[in-house]
Amino acid sequence: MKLHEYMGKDLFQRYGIPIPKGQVAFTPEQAAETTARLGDVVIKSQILSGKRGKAGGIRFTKDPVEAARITDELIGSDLRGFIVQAVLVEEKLAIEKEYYLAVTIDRENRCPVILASASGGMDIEEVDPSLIVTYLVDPTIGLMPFMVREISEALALPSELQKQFQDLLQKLFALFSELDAELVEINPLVQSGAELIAADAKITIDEDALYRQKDLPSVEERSAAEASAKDLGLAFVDLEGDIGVMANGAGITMATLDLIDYYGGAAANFLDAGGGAGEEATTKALELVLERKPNAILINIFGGITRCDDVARAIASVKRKKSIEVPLVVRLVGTNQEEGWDILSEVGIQPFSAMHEAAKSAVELAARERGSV
Amino acid sequence: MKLHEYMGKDLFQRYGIPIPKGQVAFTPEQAAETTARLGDVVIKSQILSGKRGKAGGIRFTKDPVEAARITDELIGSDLRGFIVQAVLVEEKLAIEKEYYLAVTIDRENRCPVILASASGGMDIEEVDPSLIVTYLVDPTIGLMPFMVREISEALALPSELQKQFQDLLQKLFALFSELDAELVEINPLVQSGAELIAADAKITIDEDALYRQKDLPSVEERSAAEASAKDLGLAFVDLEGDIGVMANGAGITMATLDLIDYYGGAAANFLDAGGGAGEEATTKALELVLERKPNAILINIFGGITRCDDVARAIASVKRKKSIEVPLVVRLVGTNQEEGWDILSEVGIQPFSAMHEAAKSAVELAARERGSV
Amino acid sequence: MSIVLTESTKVIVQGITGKQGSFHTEQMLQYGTRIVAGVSPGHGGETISEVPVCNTVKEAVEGFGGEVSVLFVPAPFVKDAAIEAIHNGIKLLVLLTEHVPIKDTIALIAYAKQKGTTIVGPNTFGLATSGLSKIGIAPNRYFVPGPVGVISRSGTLSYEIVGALAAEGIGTSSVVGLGGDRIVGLDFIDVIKDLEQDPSTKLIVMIGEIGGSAEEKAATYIKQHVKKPVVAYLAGKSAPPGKTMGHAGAIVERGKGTFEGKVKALEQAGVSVATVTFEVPSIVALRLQNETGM
Amino acid sequence: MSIVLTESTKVIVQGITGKQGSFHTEQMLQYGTRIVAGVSPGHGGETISEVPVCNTVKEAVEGFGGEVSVLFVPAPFVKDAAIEAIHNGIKLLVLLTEHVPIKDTIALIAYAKQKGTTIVGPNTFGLATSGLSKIGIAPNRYFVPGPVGVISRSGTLSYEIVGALAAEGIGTSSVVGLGGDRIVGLDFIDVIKDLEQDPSTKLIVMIGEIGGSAEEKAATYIKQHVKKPVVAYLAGKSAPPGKTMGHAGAIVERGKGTFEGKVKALEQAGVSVATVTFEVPSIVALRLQNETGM
Repeated sequence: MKLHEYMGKDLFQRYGIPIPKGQVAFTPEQAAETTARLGDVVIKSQILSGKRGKAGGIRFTKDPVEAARITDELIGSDLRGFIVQAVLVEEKLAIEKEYYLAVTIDRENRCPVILASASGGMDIEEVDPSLIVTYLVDPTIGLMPFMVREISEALALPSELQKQFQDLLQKLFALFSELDAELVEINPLVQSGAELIAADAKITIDEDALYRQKDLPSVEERSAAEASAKDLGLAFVDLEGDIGVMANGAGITMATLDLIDYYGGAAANFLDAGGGAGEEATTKALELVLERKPNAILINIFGGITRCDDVARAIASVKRKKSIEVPLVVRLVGTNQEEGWDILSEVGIQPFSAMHEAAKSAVELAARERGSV
Repeated sequence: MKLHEYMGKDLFQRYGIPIPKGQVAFTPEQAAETTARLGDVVIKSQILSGKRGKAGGIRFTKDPVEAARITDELIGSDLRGFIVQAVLVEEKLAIEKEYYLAVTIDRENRCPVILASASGGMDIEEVDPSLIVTYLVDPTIGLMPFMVREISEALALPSELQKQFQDLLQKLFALFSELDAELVEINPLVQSGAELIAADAKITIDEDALYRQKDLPSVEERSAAEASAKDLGLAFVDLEGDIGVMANGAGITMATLDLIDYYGGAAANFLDAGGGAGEEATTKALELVLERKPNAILINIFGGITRCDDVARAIASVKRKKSIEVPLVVRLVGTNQEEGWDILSEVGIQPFSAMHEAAKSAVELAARERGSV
Repeated sequence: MSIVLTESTKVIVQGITGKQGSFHTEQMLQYGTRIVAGVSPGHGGETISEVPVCNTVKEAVEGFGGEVSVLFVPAPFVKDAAIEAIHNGIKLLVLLTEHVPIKDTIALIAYAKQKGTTIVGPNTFGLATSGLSKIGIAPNRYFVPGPVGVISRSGTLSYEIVGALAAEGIGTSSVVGLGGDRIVGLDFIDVIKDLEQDPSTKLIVMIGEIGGSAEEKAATYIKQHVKKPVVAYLAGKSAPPGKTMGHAGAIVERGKGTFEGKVKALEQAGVSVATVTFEVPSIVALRLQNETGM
Repeated sequence: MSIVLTESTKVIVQGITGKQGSFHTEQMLQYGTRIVAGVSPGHGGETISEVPVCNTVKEAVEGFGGEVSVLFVPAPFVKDAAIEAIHNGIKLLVLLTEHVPIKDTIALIAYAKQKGTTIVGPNTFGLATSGLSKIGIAPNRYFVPGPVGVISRSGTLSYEIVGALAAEGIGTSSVVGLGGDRIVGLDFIDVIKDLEQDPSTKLIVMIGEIGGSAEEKAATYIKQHVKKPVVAYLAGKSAPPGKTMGHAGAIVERGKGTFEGKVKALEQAGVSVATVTFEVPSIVALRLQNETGM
């Protein structure tokens, strides 16, 4: 779960990490008030994406009236596909130097990793890797002071900043670890006068740990369909194409999408109904796919724990309840396959055995459907 | 540093470990007040020693007037060599069963160890070792829930108590670990009705970690001499004999005591002046020994980092300032030995080279001194 | 410990009294797996499909000789149960559970490394040595003995491919699910080493997907050390970047773990990469015939 | 790593710029110890007795080849400095500092065990292989080469006994201080194993004291595995129970670690136990002559 910058900065403050003076604003009046208090300010659109500056989402002013006008303009606007709901009004910092500092997870080494660079302020992907200090943290001991000294050394940090940096990184790591974060990023970490200040805050919390992080604010970045799939315990991703997909298992669902792509089609969604989905879950999953109004639907079930008759019953019942007007292609093999095929034939569906044949058929039927609309 | 029972119970409460209702009392009035509130109570003398019951330090009443009388009698009395300063007045518990539970440090395995027994209420040394569950805690992972399950299993704890025990032991271990304890002991841990309650609390904090445990109450169990030695950075222990001892290094000091014992004498104290004591520290150490009014003094210095001339100057200056009336036997070898011997001869002391000869001489001179008094 | 099981491998099931645990215990027993005990705190003394249930892993190991453990335990309790197993000397631990917090996975893998325990998963279907022993939730029917060792990041996709091979008369030696999470205990490379040594395995099939660098690392290793033919299929070619495709680990982040990068690395190592799933059996058959004479 | 040093053992000094660190660096250099670098955060680039100072152990190891480290660091910082050394691959670490919190000692010893680092101390005078290399704060003059290996829980008592041996013309091979704390990295047994193997050592002297069970464990080991003659002296015979005698570890607790128990165990293992210090040289001389012909 990604947090908005202002939420991240609230957490920074809770952990004692220096942040600029400022206040989140949901209305032009609030922005004007904060500007009147702080003078020279920066107004930053709160969206869950970087590169806000280039998209016009970051503005400067010292005039409260102007601040209100800017805020009015930004809130509700669409920035890079996100609707701005709030702005963060902050004092404009005098910047001597910009650093980059992040804690995230290293897949390969299976441990937290600290990334630091004296080339801050730009996307870390654009920084020459040789200018990034990458420091793996042994999870059995956590972040110790000597590690921060090694990082300072590698960064060639000026000695007058080392104590602050030590303190700040220890706190940032504590936040990362205690709040089950996947990523905490400060970019830029600004040297303003003799002080290090977190000018930005990007925090992502491990969704799987949210059950034990009750104190965190909640941010919903999913589409409505993705959210309701999540509530059903299904993995759902909205895509750009027109073939609705449902399969069981993440790998087989991806492979189904790849087959659609291979035959020249495009999937409307990714939907993994799970390895052991019963009749009810399958029904709900199918309804979700239908809501996307696809030109064809491809169901790909390789039954193992999942029983083909359960899936067939779910398809049949949905087909009976709602009139499904688009072509429905089903591939159904595995446990209780014959019973499943019998049930489907009752509602006029002739299943496939081979997934590639089913995918090919779905692509052809969707093309025909598109043509007929 | 040992804590009084009532301090330990305050810490238990802070960690959510159930304790009996009660209140410490420093005056009879306070005890009466608490008794009036609680009814049937136990009044427990607060001293840093076990076996208070057998010494008459634990009393029962339900009458506030009687409680005041008991408290008046206990406070100021001498129990097993300790002067009672306060009593703890607590509700008398209905006891179904008594357990023993402690966390301490296992020297041999270099880790925390949990000791638990279903035979609580008596000194753990008196319990058959086969009835004690000894559980080593891997310091790299700490106490995990499964470990508590293994302990419950080994204890054959009734299943209705397991959840409480799990909770209680996790909290006790957290206290042990976070407060740098060397020992936390609950004896007895009482089953009262369906509840587990810590009926006693014995906590010892690692003295070497007190610098980072500022929130703890302070308890002084040293004699005045031991305390002032500690302030000087010297290790001092009061003993029963009449030969004052000062040496450099714990091992050599112990060996000096053993030699005195070998020759039939008895040391008045243990004083390790440290491996690198200079003139000032040596002077202060010597003054401490003098305050014990011994019948002879034995100084045993094997100079390595300690310089013999520094020690000799300290001895000479003390001898000049205060008239030392008891025999002063000095063994002095090592770095700058000759200069040291010269300085001592100026104040009329003829040092020894061999420590056993010095010890023998000190024992003889003390015996003569005793005879002449 | 090798991931190649034998019929005498002594398995314990943690969480045996739950719905999934009891169902799959029965399935595993039917396959031939030697399950010696189950663990379920508070259920000691019960039996599940005639398997004795213990309160602790300690008892299952000391009393019944458990060497390998499989966990049917909800995500919040996986860390404790896994460390219990490792602490009590289990040498191979299979973590089926999805949605284990990543911090917990990191902690338990670090402890496993200290103690020399092999972790399979989390979020895996388990592993099987065909005809001898199966640990986990894979359907029994497709795992017929044969010359192909399979390593996979996906469950149903493995069944699909193992099933397609079986339909062509090609059986499997050992099949190992690495797990779909971002952090899992095993890399392809760890299992490839075992399969390269395993005399029953003549050819290795890797079923990978986008995200991470396990396939790229495997490619480097294969190029230098592996003599047996390797065939790969990778899922996620058409997945958009930055989106998690079902598996937490199936995500292209910061330009890393792309489909194209993996294909290139594998092909340079002499691995045959199938474009779509249905190509796998024919490629396998061809390379088996050409390179091993089967 | 063996505790037997050679003249080529590359030593680094953590805390080299402090008063104790700089003084003893000079002393060690005079003895012949090969100190390749010092570490003192914020002092990188300086030199102490011509030894280059680094900001981190990493630099001292990577730039100067440090293998062994000795810490002159105040108690609150020992844990960090020690783990820094272990983390950076130091294989033998000497902790001189007294009053290290016991929780810190436990943590650093556990980490050392994980990484295979040998910890000497805390609260030790260090160790020396006579004539070749000395690490720590023992006075240089008494360590003359000879056939006696010495293992001790006490500093000044070691100097006393090593000095008395030297006065009788009996030199030492290696002398190792285990440390006076309740928890230390080495037991007698660990060093006895090394000395039993060490060709320079013909006889072993153990200097123990009350408290703990290191002497009793050593006795069991000696009885079974040690061929070389062993002589022991134990301090604390006259110490009252329950009192800490200077060393945190020198305390008889709950009837354990008594003088009598230790003497009995050692004598049963064939160890000659001297009643008082001055007996040690004559017993050593006798057993050397009788059993090794020296």
